[in-house]
This record gives sequence, structure tokens and C-alpha cells, in this order.
Amino acid sequence: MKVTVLVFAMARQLVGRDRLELDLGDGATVGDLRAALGASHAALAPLLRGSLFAVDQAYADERTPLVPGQEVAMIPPVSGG
Amino acid sequence: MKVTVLVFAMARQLVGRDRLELDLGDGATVGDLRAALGASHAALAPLLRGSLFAVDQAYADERTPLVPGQEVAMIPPVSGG
Amino acid sequence: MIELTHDPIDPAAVLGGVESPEAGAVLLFLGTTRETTDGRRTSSLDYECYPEMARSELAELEAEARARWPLVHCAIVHRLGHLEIGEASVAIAVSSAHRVAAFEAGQWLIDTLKDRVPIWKRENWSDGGADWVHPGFTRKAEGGPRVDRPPTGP
Amino acid sequence: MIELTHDPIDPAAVLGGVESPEAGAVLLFLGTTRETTDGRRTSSLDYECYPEMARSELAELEAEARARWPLVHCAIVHRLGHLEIGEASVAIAVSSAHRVAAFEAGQWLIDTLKDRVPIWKRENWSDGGADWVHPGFTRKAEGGPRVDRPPTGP
Repeated sequence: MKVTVLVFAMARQLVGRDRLELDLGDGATVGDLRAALGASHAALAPLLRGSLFAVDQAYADERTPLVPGQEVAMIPPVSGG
Repeated sequence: MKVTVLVFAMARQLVGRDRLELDLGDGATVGDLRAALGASHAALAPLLRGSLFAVDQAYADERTPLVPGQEVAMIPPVSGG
Repeated sequence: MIELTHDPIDPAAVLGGVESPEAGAVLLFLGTTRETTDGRRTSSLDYECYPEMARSELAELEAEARARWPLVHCAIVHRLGHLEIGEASVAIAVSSAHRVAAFEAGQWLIDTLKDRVPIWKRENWSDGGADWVHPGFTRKAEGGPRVDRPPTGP
Repeated sequence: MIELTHDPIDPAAVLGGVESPEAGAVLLFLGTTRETTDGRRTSSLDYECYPEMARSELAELEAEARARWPLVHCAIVHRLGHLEIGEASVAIAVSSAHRVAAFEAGQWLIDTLKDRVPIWKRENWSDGGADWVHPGFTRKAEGGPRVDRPPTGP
């Protein structure tokens, strides 16, 4: 299934785009997406380790299931304020 | 020796003036002044118990000695802010 | 910066006085006059002080705060005289490189000011009457002063 | 009240939004852009966010603060885009009947905002170059990203 990953800040700079498309197996979770993203975009790997993911604009955990067409955001450590 | 006592807020209201003159024995301290003030102005007695005194614009303790002509301030519990 | 004033406090001016390119955090605290105290309505307040000592105690507070926290700037302004409801009676502003110092210093300054600086307020009640506020001490609506507990000694 | 804005923050307007006759305490915190970070000079900053989620997380912060403290009003404004040194990146204002709630809520709001809300800043250095700030993560002045410690596993 295809999912869209929104990327921000250094992650956006590293991949040169603000969104990525990934093709994951059926029943994939956030944890599977994390692994697939590190494999397909090695430059993101160090930043990925400290990043969270958001599904439906809310923080998700590694077991959160994804659905086809889902929009997921990679949230590297935040620095607002 | 004569000393002047500045009074504020409820104390000023109770005595109807903003300063009082007291005649104390030589070598009198702040503690002696407190006792004399309660004796000469009974209406102040309850408020005196929770009040501090200031000599030369700084909080003094009961043993602080006074000199003739000294100006002392009676500081009832403060409520600034 | 220390100020005792009979004029309304301008929060923007107090803030402007502590801004700095060295500061990452600016904290402003305003004490404002509330309409209701313990269920009773206040129509206005009056503040008076022992001017020379209030000024020196406020300066001492600023000096102590600067010794305890790495502040860039510190401003304490206290209003005197007659205040309507909603007006600010005190403004404390501090700036620092990091926010923890600003929060700690701001809270210490207002706590210590309320504990130590010879300034007093009088609540003018909507239902008539007025009471000087002396914490730990209450005054009957009519008549003379009394303490919370009956006096037990000289 | 929640706001994400590309315009300069007007602290007086934020303050005005939380004033109330029910409030005895008003607290305003401003996060401002510092000229020096760890000894290196910053010339300006850029902030970006994940807009929909930043807005919902900020609204959640306000709701949590109101559940934890008896606030009269609460305002959180975060600036986005390009900021010059000395400008405010964030303003948090709360009002409450008593000051302890205002201080506690203000500090909790900024601490939690910095921990949770998807907003990021980029430091544009005076000596050239720019770095997105990801706490716990550093990036070499030139070249790719690195972690503080060498990666030890997948």
C-alpha cells in the first residue's frame, strides 16, 4: 500500500522535498514505516532514531496501523518556543 | 529621650495621625518603644503584635538601640503587590 | 529599575525596558485589582507606602535577584494611590538568556515584595466601608480592629 | 486563544487578550531570539511547523492547562517564518485569580510547548551557514548530519 510521509526541517532539507511516497506491505505499522524510510533514504537514518511519527495530526506509537493512502508525518525533535 | 514614630495604613487610621511623639528612657530599644506605644495608644495594641519596626529605613530587631530624636517606623503586615 | 508611581502602569513600557539581544526569555508579571475578594465585591483600592524604605527595599530586591539569577534586566514598578478594578498595582519584568532564571526570579520577586516591602492596600468595598489589608489581621466591618484569635497575652 | 502567525507578535495585544476583572495575576512569557548561542553568533532565525498538528497540539496545551489550573484566560501565539534578533518567537499569557496558578501554568505551557508542539527553528549563523535545531542532535558546519555520539546500531 502507498503512504505519504511529510518531512520537516532538517529531514526536508536532507531529502530535498517536503513529502515522500513509500510502498509498504498490507497491515504495515508506524514501526514498519520507520524501517522502510531508513532503508530507502539512508541520509535520514540518524535523524530518524530521535524522531516520532504522527498519524492524523496526533503522535502515534510504533504499533499504530496504517491504511492505504495514509498521510504520516515524521516529527524530528522539535525546537519551537 | 524623644523619638518620632511614623505610622501607616490601619495604624495611621486608628490614631488619626501619621506620626506620634514618644518620650522614652535613655538607652531605650525598639522593644521598649513597642511596649511604650502599646501602653500610650491602646487601640494599636492588637496590630502592634504583628508589626515590625524600621530604623533608618531598614527592619530593626527588638534589641536595636534608639537615639534621641530618632525616627522609627511602625510597619504593620504589608500588603503590596 | 525601580519605580513607585501614582500614574497607571504601562506594561508595554515595562516590557520594553527589559528587552535585549542577550535575552532569550522575558517574563512580565502584573498584579491586577480583582473585583471579588473572598466573595465580597471591591469597587476600588488605595495603596500607600513608606516611600524612602519602599524604594530601598525594592532596590534591595533587585540586587538580591541579580545576585541569585543571571538576569539581563530587571524592572519593578509599583503603583500608589487610587486604583480602579482591573488596573495593575505592580509590574515585575525580568529578562535572561534562559527561561528558568526568568520564571524563578519573577516568582521570587513578587513573593518577596509581598512579604517585605512596606506598601499597604486598602480595599474599598462596593457595599460601603473600606479596610486596610494587613495579612494575618482582620478588622470588623464596623468598629475597631480585632485579631483572628482573641488576644491571649500582652 | 491559539495563534500561529507570520507577523511580528504584539505583546501588548496578547496581554490585553487575557486581562479581566476576575484576574488578580497576569503572566506574560516571551521567547525572544538571542544573538549568541553557545558562543556562536546568530544573525536571524527561521521557524517552520506542521501547521494542522501544531494548531491542534497548541489547543490541547491550552485545554490541559485549563484543566490543571483555574485560569481566567490563556493565550499562546507562535511566530513562523523569518525572525530578526530580539524579536519574539513565542508569547504565552495567562491570567488567574491568584498568582501561583499563573506562574505554574505559564511555565508548564512553555516547557510542554517546547517538548511537544511540531515547530522547528533554523539558526542562521553570522559566520555563514544555517542549522535546523533538533535537540539531542547536532549537524556539522559543513556536510551531512551527525549525532552527538556515533551511531551504535540500526
